[in-house]
Amino acid sequence: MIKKTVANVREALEGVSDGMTFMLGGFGLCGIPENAIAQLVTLGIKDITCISNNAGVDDFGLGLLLQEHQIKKMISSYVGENDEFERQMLSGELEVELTPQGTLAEKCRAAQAGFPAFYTPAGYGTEVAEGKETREFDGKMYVLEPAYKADFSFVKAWKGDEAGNLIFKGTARNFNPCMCGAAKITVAEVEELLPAGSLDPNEIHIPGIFVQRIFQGVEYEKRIEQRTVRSRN
Amino acid sequence: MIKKTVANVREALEGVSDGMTFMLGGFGLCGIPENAIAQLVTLGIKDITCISNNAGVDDFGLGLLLQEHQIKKMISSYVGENDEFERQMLSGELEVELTPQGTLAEKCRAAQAGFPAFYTPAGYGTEVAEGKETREFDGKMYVLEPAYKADFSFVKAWKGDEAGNLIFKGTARNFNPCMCGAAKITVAEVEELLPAGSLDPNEIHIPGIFVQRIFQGVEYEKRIEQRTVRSRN
Amino acid sequence: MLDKNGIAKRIAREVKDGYYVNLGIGIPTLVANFVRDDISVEFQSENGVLGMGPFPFEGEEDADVINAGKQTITTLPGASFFDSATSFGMIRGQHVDLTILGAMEVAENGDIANWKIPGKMVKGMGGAMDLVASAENIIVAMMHTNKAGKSKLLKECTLPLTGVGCVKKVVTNLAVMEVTQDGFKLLERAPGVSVDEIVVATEGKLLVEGEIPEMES
Amino acid sequence: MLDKNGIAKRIAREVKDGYYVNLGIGIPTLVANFVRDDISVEFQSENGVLGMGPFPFEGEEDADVINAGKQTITTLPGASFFDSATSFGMIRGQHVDLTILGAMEVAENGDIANWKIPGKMVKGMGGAMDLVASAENIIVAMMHTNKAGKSKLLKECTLPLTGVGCVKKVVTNLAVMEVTQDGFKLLERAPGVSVDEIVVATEGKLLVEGEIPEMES
Repeated sequence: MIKKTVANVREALEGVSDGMTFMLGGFGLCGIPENAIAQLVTLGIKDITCISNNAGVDDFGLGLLLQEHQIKKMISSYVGENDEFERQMLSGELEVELTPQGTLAEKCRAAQAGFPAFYTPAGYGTEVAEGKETREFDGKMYVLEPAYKADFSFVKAWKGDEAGNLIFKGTARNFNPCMCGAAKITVAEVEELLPAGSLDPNEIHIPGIFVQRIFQGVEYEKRIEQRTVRSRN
Repeated sequence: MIKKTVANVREALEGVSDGMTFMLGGFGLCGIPENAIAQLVTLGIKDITCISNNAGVDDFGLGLLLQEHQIKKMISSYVGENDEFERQMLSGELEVELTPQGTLAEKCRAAQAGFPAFYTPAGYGTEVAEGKETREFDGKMYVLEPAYKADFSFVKAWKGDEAGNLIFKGTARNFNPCMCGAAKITVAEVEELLPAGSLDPNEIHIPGIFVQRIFQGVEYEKRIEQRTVRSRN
Repeated sequence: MLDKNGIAKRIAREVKDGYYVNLGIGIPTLVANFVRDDISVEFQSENGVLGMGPFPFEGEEDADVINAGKQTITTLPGASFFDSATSFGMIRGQHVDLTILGAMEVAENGDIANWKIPGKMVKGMGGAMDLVASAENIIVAMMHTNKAGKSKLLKECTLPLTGVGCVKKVVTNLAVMEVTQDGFKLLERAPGVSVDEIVVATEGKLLVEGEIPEMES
Repeated sequence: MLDKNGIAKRIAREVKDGYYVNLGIGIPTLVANFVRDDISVEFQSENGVLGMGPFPFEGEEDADVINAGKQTITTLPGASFFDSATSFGMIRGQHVDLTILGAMEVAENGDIANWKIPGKMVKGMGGAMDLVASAENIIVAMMHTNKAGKSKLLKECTLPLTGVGCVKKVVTNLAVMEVTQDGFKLLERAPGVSVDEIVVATEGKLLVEGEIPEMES
């Protein structure tokens, strides 16, 4: 068994530096790598490019990095819910590349699985396809989209083991599995870190080969963006 | 919940006919859809094209269909271990298309996920790439491979529920998940068919949306091709 | 004239037994409340869940179980969770039978614009471009005219497109229309709405053939 | 001169701490028996398992747990199972550090042929084409000459290729060679084998620079 455990978030993020490109898992605030984001704020590195489906809210998630003006460019499918984001984008401080959500997921998976590019119908005939190669297959039009290239992937899982194997919970899975192994170094933070052999090999969502470093995360807030409930009557 | 259960293998295979293309899961004899294969023999349909990583052995798996001369064409990555196969191939009765194993898996996954084709480095510079489009990305050469088109997928899972959700066991998983939803109709046979709600939504390998029919399989032989053991001393 | 719930209720009648359905944010979300309970339908949310149920009871919210609108949800028996690549595999691979979403504009050829207004803050297309590029059956739920009273059913979209030639049906506060090769074909009038009112409110080509029935309520 | 186990033993020394390794059928499979036990290595089998262990004890064979050679196996703590698309994602995405496989021919430019002999029954390439097209580090384990005594290390392969310019190292019964831009660079002699014997047995360009050490045993 190849051991991937590191002591803490500080060790886990060794090697990050200004100007790098990061992938960050999560959908809204669900399943985001809270510890890694906090550490990026602490380290104060600048000019980051973030590949992340969303951009957090003003005071949480990637919003924390936006507050400190650490992000140079966001690559996302949806960036609402964030006033500071809007201010920086409209003022030209922040570069934004909007990508269809399924294309974003597959550009990560392509990087993970060694595909240089892929054809998707999403965005054909729209400004997303401008300047990109398009092509017809079986009478339908597709856009060629290249795989992402990133320096680090930061993902959050529910359970993990020393070998780097990961299991996600509910819809906190989202982009996290697609980003594992999609960057040069994948850092996984987990709610529960277990000895190798604790997880059923049949139930693992992401094999440890896709993860370089894993650590026990701390103090998860797991904020809810839209608390919707029904009455019990 | 959309119910996918059918009473038995007979109902499950309704609509199969001469000349169709089938995907069949399994690696060697591990994880093959034993019940579906037996029913195809019973039905006696002819001129089948089979997409399957292997071709079974003389007296089991797809070998049973070969014995009855039901297969017109095999699309596989490896077809050893089968004398009747060899005889039919050398005599020209059987058409064989050999495809690299990873390409085979991805051609199924592409069909499942709506990708018309993909670029893979496998087979570049070999006869597998002859007549196919090749292309350079980042200094490396790739071959364009189209998604498969098939009429039925026959897969075998360990546990399944009424909603068509599937969980596979060990290396009997192999090509089975990639073939789900990759044909017009996917038929899953399972060792254990359970009511909806019995499986943890977090542990499902293949969501029921990729499966049209599911049934309780019977009398699994689960033959071992190479029984290798070590002594207990 | 229909209100938002009325539009949702009418669209719910388009949901057939055995359908997997993806509901967009806004009016489409309301559709789930009106689907007949004698048919089997499963709702997919593109953030990675199939078999969504109602909102949780108070105190039972789980931060790890949300829909694409980031709302806390529950799951029903037979549900499953999966990653985003698999989720869009379901959508791109046309395993989802029906997509219902809102729009700012729909053109008579089925083009749709619903993600960007030049000069305003652009929040992004989310999964909309994937959904409209892939779904075989797309129904748009929207008001017939915008706040300025201008038609949202146009000859050509004026806003940046989300997808081309993809919308199959439009249900508005005034009417139900099918998108055909020849333009918007009027199928039903909303209660109390005349054909003339619909004609006036529709900028794109509207085909009115024979008697147009009033929507069943 | 090395026997098959000797070749496997020598190749085992190329396996470094932290490596994920894919072993082909034949001599490569034997490599697992000789890897130092003070380093951490995981074996991947392309049919869908990572963290393979030894064969099971008699009576504990599980038909659902096999390797790519269809042999019954066990798994070690930290193991995982996955589908074939994911498995080749590991391979194509270069997450597997080292691939060891057999060959019929290797050319001085790193081309490899190991799947087809024209006129004979062709069993197929299995996963070999994916492995050689993707792996960053490929070591070939084979006899230096074929049964007819002809060199298997050639200027150009005569058999249909499995992959082009991909082999990094070759370990045979006679020698260890690195594939360089200029040809096969002789690194080590097998015990009791002279440089001349290797030169004679090698048809492709062999670079002999300085003193060639005998392999450590």
